[in-house]
Amino acid sequence: MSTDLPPGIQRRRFDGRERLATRGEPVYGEPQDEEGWRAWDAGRSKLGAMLELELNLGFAGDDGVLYLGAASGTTVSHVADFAGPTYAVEFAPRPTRDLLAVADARPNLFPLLKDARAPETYAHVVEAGLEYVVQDVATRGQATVALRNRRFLAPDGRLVAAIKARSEDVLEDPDDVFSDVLDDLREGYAITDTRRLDRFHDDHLAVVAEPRADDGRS
Amino acid sequence: MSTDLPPGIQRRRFDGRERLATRGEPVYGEPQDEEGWRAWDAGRSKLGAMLELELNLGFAGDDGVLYLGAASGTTVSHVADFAGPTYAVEFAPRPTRDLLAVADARPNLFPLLKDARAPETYAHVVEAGLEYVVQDVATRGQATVALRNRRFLAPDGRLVAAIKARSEDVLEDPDDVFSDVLDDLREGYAITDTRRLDRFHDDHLAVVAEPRADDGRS
Amino acid sequence: MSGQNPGDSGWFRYGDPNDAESAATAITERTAEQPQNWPAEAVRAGFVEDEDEYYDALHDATVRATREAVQERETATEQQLQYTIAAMDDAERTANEIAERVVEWAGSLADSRSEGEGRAPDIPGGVDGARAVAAWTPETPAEERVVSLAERAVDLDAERAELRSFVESQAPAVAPNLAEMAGPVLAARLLSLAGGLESLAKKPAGTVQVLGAEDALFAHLRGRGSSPKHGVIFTHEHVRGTHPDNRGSAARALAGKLAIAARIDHYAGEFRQSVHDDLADRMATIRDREVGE
Amino acid sequence: MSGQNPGDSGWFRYGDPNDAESAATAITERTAEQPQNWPAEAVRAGFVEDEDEYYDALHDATVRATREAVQERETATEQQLQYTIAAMDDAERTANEIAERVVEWAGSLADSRSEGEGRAPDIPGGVDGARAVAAWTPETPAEERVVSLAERAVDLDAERAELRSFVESQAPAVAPNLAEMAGPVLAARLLSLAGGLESLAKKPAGTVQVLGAEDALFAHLRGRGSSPKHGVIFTHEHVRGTHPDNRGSAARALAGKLAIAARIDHYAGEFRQSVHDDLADRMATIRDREVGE
Repeated sequence: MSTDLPPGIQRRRFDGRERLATRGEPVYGEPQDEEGWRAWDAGRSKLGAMLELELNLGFAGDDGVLYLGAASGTTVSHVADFAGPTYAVEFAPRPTRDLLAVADARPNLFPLLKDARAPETYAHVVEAGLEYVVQDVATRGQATVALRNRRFLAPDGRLVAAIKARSEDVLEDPDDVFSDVLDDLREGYAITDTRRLDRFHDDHLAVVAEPRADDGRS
Repeated sequence: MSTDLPPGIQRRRFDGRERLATRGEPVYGEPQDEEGWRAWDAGRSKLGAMLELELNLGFAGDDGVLYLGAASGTTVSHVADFAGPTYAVEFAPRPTRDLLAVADARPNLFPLLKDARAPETYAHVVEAGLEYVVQDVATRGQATVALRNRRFLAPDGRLVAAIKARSEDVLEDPDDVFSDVLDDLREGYAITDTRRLDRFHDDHLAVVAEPRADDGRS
Repeated sequence: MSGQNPGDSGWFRYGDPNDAESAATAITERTAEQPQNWPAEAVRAGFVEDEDEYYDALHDATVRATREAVQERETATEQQLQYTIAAMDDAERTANEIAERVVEWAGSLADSRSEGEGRAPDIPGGVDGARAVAAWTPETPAEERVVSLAERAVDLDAERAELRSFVESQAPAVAPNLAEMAGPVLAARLLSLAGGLESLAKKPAGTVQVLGAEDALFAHLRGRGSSPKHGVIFTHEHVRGTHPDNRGSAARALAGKLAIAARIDHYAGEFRQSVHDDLADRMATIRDREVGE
Repeated sequence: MSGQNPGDSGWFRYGDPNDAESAATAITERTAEQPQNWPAEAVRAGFVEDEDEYYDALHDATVRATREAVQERETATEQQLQYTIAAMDDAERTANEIAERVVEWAGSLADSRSEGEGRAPDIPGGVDGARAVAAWTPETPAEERVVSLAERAVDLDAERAELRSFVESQAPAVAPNLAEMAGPVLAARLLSLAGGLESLAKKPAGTVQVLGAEDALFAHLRGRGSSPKHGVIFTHEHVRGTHPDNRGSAARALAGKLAIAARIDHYAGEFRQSVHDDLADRMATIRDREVGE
């Protein structure tokens, strides 16, 4: 049998295949069974891939989550299904239109058209002491984004980040890029786990980290 | 009594005053006596001033003359009155219009709208072996003009130049300017006489010179 | 770790959580350095009765604020595209006007220039002529002025090129399908002529076909551009590159798909390969007619 | 010392001394490094019978050549003045057009700029506005483009100023009395409108008074410049600075003296203080009327 999945996430059968699933309004035409569970496509979702690869993320079921890089809301729709208050930050207006449709049907999903590199533009909205910062931003300076958003995490909270090598540097070897990013992250985080997601997403690295206790400011 | 004047130039009385005069068509409203002698105004003419100051210029009466800087033809009209073939070079079109009127009535006066710094533009017109080059050009590089036009002089010909200090350098002391010009002239000329014309023309120096025998080319 | 920053206030302190408009404004415009336990504080300060009410208010406020912010960003981006293409046209027009004056003036000076042994070559027209004149080493004060003026024309043309690149980079963000189908510059022109993406999306294909017909008419009369019957879309390769007998059909087909592309861009905002494939099929049909004829 | 230069030929070898036109052309266009005893050579080579005949032919040829050269130089100088003022107007017009676009575009970007503690000040209109925008440090790609465009407007305005200086330096050489009386720029405009100094000198004062009335009319309709009844001379201080009741008299007086000034310039080509004193007397008389009223 597989590792225990967090509350709110199950393996269900869709068209003869067993897939991750959460329960909530369908968003992107994904299959949904009679009990309202909708398939979570690990090929479209970094977080879904992490769960398929059995990373131990520790979701409890009513966690407060800050999701950076929400895009059209594909992944964050599943997060809102199983988590507690979910703050979704996206920079580009076009995908945010879709994110708004996702948020309409989810009272615990709070969409924000903001720049994840400038947390002061939403620290008056997003509450402190969150259990998770989930990050999937295809921009340069992914470590900087994570460090600047550390301020929202509870001391025992976690960073769950999907790092994209090509966003940092299109030409460098991904291993070198990941190594640099991890070094930068260590300025404010203690890395607890890393895993290549290449089975689902080329040149991506999943990183799980905890905020460092020293120097409370991010 | 005064020094003997060259043939064709006399002192005559006009309105009770004795003045230099030549015989020919009036040009600029100058007084003319019954015998056709017209007053030569030394206040308007550098060459007239030289003659008033009794510079010994040596005109013989049928000399060939190249006159550089003929302007409206005031002075060159008198030269054509007493000399032989007189070539008049002027750069600016406006005064040359007046020079043409002067030349209309003087068959020995040949007007040319040319640049005295570029004698190659008229060496196909102006004959060689002239007795005089008379120069009154208010431009920078007056020595250069004289040197470049040496080619028209007979070996025993003469340069008669009125050097204007302010055309060379508006700020320098005129004596320094004249000194520099004379030094430059000595490249191709032997200076035989100089005289300040300040009684009639501020900061002007008359220079009489002979072409140097060495290095026939100018 | 959330530090204490006495200056930081939660969004609800700036806007009444029950007044949707001021709440949305507070979300959009305010800032804070450090987050706090906003739900607890909002209850404690009496803005809401309990945390459930807080989250309801937060949901309403963030959805509204984000919806307005999306519209404003998209309008601003569209508006920027219109400014850019208008500036590009200004730069092109002024570059040509100045170049025309330069070529005429320089022509009057060219004969007097010392060009070494040979005669000065003729100066080409337009900006190319200005480029040639700008390379002169001026020998007189008049030449200094005409060379300087020529440099102004060359600079304006360079600006035109930069602005064109900027249009090419911006148009897909505003209207991805339209930009792909018409090309970014023609897409930006259609948007300008229609007065925006929403307005363009609401126009029937027949109107899209003749958008810019007056401009095209004037350009045609000035000797640039083709017959004005079909508006600016006539400059598209699908029309220009079609046999004159079939240009009407090609223009109608293109206008029809452009209208659909604009609607997809306005209502869905995403790239859809299908409409481009459809257009390719239609054009292929029209082209086949030419081969058979 | 005249050296022997086998390549040099006298003027008479290029043109028939008896053909006035070809003789004049030889005088004007040919060259030689070293002079020779041209009179003797012309006789020896059989172009003339004796030196008297030579000098007669030389006189005819040089007078004709120089007369034609003077006309050509004066025409060329006049033509250069017309090019210069046309270029000045082009530079002014395009500077304003580009600046207008800059101010409008930059206005849409100004609000988003980080201006420190205070609100961004309003951008003035016209070239001053472009100057302000050109001083921005761009923070986005759109700002880079608008700042660059602003620099183009500023450069065009600088060109306008340089061209104006050039007109001011050239006009007195072309028409000294007209330039003194009308100012160099207005003088150049009158010459352009009339099609040259000869043409202007032949116009009656009444025509001079309304030269440029159509241009002035259009400028007036666009909000720049005064009533078009009096042509471009209306911009002259003598008219503009006179009480409206007396502007008609002032314009007639000015036009009359300008016409005379043009004639002096064309026929005599010299500065004559008298016509300027006359104008001053007429203007004083007209001004005295105002004081008495």
